[in-house]
Amino acid sequence: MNNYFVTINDKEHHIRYESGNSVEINGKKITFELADQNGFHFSLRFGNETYDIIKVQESNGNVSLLIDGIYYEAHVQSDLEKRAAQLMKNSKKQIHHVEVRSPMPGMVLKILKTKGEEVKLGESVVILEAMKMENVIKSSSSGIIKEILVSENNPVEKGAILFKIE
Amino acid sequence: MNNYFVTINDKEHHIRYESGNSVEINGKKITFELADQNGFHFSLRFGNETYDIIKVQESNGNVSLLIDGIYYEAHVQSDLEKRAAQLMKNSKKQIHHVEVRSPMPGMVLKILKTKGEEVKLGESVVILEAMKMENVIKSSSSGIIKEILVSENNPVEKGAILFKIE
Amino acid sequence: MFKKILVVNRGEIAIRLIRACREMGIKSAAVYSSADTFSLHTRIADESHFLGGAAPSESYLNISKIIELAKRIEADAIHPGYGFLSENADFIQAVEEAGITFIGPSSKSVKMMGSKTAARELMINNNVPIVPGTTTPIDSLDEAKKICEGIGYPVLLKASAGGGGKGMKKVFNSDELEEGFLSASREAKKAFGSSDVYIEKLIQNPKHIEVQIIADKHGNYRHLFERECSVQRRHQKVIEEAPSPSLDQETREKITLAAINAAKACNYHNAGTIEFLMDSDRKFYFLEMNTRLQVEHPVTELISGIDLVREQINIAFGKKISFNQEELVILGHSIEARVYAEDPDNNFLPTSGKIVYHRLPSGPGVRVDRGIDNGSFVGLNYDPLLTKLSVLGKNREIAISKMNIALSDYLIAGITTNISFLKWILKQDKFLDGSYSINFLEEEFIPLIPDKWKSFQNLSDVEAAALFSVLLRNKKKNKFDNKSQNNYSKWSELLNE
Amino acid sequence: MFKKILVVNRGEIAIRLIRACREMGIKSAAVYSSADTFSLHTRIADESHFLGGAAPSESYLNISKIIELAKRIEADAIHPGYGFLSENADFIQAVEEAGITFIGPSSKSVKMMGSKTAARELMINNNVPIVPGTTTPIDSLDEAKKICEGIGYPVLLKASAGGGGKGMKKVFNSDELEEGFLSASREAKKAFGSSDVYIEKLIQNPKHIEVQIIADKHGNYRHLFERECSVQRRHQKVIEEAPSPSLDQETREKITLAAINAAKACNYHNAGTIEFLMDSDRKFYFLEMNTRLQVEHPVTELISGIDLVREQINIAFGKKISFNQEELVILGHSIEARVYAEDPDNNFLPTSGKIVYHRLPSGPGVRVDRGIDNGSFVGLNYDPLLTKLSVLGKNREIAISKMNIALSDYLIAGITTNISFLKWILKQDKFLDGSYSINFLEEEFIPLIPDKWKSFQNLSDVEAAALFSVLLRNKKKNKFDNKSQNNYSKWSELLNE
Repeated sequence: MNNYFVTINDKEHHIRYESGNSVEINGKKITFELADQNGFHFSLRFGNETYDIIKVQESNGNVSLLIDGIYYEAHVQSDLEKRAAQLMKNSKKQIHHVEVRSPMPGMVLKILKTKGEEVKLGESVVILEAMKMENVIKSSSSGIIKEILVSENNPVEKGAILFKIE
Repeated sequence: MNNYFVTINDKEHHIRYESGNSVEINGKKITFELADQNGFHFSLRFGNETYDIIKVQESNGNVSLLIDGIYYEAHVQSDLEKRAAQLMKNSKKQIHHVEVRSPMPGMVLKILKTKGEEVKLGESVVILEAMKMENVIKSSSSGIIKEILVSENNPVEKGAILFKIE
Repeated sequence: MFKKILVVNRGEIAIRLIRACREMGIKSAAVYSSADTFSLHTRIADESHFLGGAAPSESYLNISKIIELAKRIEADAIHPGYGFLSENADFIQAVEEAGITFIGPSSKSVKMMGSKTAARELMINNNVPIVPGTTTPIDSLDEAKKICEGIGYPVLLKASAGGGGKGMKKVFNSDELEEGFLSASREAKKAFGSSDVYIEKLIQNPKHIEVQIIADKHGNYRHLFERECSVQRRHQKVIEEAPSPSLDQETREKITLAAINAAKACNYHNAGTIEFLMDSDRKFYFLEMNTRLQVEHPVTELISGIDLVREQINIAFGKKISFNQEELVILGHSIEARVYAEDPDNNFLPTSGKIVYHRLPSGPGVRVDRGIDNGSFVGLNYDPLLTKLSVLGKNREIAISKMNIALSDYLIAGITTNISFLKWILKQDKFLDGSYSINFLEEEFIPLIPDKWKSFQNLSDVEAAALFSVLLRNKKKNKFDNKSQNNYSKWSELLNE
Repeated sequence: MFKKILVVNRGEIAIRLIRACREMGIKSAAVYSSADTFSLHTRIADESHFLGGAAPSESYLNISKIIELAKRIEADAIHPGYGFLSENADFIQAVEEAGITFIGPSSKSVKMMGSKTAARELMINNNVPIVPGTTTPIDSLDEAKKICEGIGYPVLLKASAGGGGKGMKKVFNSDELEEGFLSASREAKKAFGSSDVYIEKLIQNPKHIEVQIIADKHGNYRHLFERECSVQRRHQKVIEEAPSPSLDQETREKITLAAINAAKACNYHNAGTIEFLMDSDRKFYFLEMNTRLQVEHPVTELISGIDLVREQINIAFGKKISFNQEELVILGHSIEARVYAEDPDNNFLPTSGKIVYHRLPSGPGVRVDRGIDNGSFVGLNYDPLLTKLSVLGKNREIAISKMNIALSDYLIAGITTNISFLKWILKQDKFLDGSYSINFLEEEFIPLIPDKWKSFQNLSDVEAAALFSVLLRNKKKNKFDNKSQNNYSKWSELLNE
């Protein structure tokens, strides 16, 4: 498959791979030079501009890069995946679920919200004790708390789901 | 095979590999901790001393290391190889041959010695033009010039034998 | 001079201290826990010694093991660095009793300054201005309520034995008092073993100004000007500079004099820092004294040309300070940025991983103090500080410019760091004009979640998409070596279709 | 100020210049040959442009391509760095004629100083002392013989258009003259296109002292003290320091005055260096003027606190020098060591390879100027200078100590460098007491071949053997990744038995 969709800052761009050192983006062909410095660090040139790129993370099609030290993230899908995702979305009647996860292992000290309560983006939801500090975990989305999966004074693993927000 | 001989500064040391983090050197057992930082750079601890070691080169059993930035070289042989070398040496009646090689590609500008002439350690033997400079190649040994393998105004490759000294 | 100094610390500060020993021809001995077997500080020291498990109590905080080790290896002096045991009066006393020189103040001076409330009383008696509040620990919520009504809201609750922001809470009205008081006590208890809390009037939007002083055992006191450390997140300093962009010469003279008075009050010797809060009228109030070398000492070294660690060692040995006050001039403007293993996108929680690629910045006016190397593993056991970048420029504008370049040049792969966050700070108007207060980060940065980086990106979306797609293209052609990193499953899936 | 500066160079100096542009908010444009496609300087510049093939004549020396490029990308200034076209009067004239500002002196000044013989005449007329010898090129061997008899042996034969030791020969008596004359002419012809050679009296065991000057277009001249660069191998500087350990204040005043007179004599503007030989009586003689930024400029920047590149750019734009002579004080002692890709065990011949591991030194007082990075390929096309390490200490002893530590911390794998050699130099008595002359390396180092390193090793043979054997042991257990290096056949054989 040579067709991909790269979504950056909520805008989707259509990529088609060409042969050799070129790709087509939104119908426009561009050529490049690329050097793989060591598997994580790439140097890339478009025209007269040269970029140092460090790969930060990638999982589930979400890719983040430091481009000349500045943070970018994108969602990458093949056209097959895109169609699949579209179908999933339709079948789930477009309800948007967000899971708030524990960013590190620790002890749940206090839960500040209850099931069914409304929560705003950036609002505090859990106080987690870790590293001898009380860390406030904030909601990464606005919505209604659908489920609480932890309880006070119990330990949590890194990555464990704390809340589900709908 | 678990027996090796490491020759450093003309002194030979007998190494026997033990299991785990220990080796026996000249009959004395030592334990160590080792970290392979990235395949070329090692950290090694004996007792309270920790060394940063960079592998510089190895060929034909000659190994050179930078140990805390200081240059060391050693010759390493298994006991099998040692016995083979001994046999070779005896069969050749202990004549010691040295080859003076070109350290880089260039043009032979001048040959300063003739066949059969005596040459001393460090004496100039060839003037090689490379990098727009005249580079004096010095003899790495004392002896009699047995053979000259290059001629003036002809190019040489890196590593090509210039002279043989007996 | 000392024959051998035992450096009881890890990370960048241990390396800073070991280098100073090497420079002075003194043998250096490092210590390490099981989490630091081959950390950089163990490799550059002349010798290194195992202390115990990764938990600080088993290693870097284990007084009896450290004293035993110092005796066994015949160290004649101990340098504690910062953090860990550096301000622990019991430790210092144990060192003194073992007949070993402590490179730092006497245990007596540390005790005088160790309790925030005792220190406040001492300052009152020595005419150093302090923030209105209590000088003794608060026993109960009722007592706290009465005091707060007396000095008026907003107030700040602080752990008596505290530091580093632990056990510190702001309370803006009586409704918030109970939760704040309980939370501060809990944190204080956990972090310092004592739940004692005291109360101070909260100075709104203050600047954190601190003065570096140094004193020898012959009664000589010097100051090395001020530092401004108002760029703080949860009371942890992030970016520091010297001199402060907000001080005039008159205030500088007053505040450095107050700092020297504070040091004299506790009969101090060693390098030390007097921290002040300064309000918008340039009125300043004593906050606390740090009786040790400070994380941010490089900015002072850069603008003064003085090597503080060398002075510390010489002073501990009994020598006099090597310079007079009049000799010191401010050589330029210096900024330090702390590169932490933490994720600005994830509540700044600590990150861990193996550093698979490490490109240090370099060039004129750039100083790097680092505790990591290619191949280093960064765990969650200790402070997440990886590297301090410091720059010296002729003026503040040049220094900021140099720091921007240094941060762009610094590339780390294998672990998430706060470098982007540091670069974001350096672009903010309040930072650029020097008007920022200690509330700057909370007010400016936190509300940006989760879109905080977008304003900072200088590529158009199409350009960025093109870069992403070329990397994808490359990956398609040349399979990655996935050994050293994880989470590549999806990426691989994409490409294997 | 300029909008865009085209940096016509590569390696560490291109990076130094690009950083200066970034600091000053000026756009920087880099150039590259096919051997430098992704070299570090192309990555940190705002834009980078391909010039041509690896041969300098096709790229970094190709005047017409460079002028065409500068016009096309609308660069309003060109910085040449050192080497390549930096002292090429034809190039400077072409830049001037294209209406672009050359960041350097006028082509007229360069012409006046470009011919060594013409420069000597100019100095005679301006009361700057010169070494006895000819001021015009020698036509024939016969003429050379006559002149040598006149001034007396030993003499030095030098290429008129030369530099960097090329075309330079010492002749100690009349028997050696013919071979020396022919060799010098040959080298001069090859390196500079002209076989012109002149003759000078050879000052025995002299010191190389040079003075950094700077001049603007408004007739202001300043000196930034001297540098001593006597640690030379085949007339290539290896280690430089500032100030010179051998100068007294009286000589410093005389030699800096002579330097300023030399600069005035050619109506100079820009940074420049006047090189002198100094004999054991501290009598000094003009050697030549370098009408460009010098490789070793960092030591002067460190002891003076002045940014020479910033001054160059400002001066080229028409600004005045930013400081007065009286403001300058010597802030400490600085040393620079040049890390070359060359093999001290193999006649110092250039080495090449891919840098698979690169650990830079860091810490207080350490400045790094480098052209390489992890993953860089170092070829044989250009100057083998990889990195300049510079240190600043309060005094010379501290500076030497800092340099020793920096050299120990600097680890490079994948290419042979001269780091061990630099460390060897720093341990020699003649270096430590500052008495070394320009013959130091030839007299002290060369006779040590091939056992020169042994005296320098600080492990016993048994300890070293133990280290080698542990690494062997490790290898036996875990197969190496041999992809990035070669020559492992024998090692593998050993282990596969």
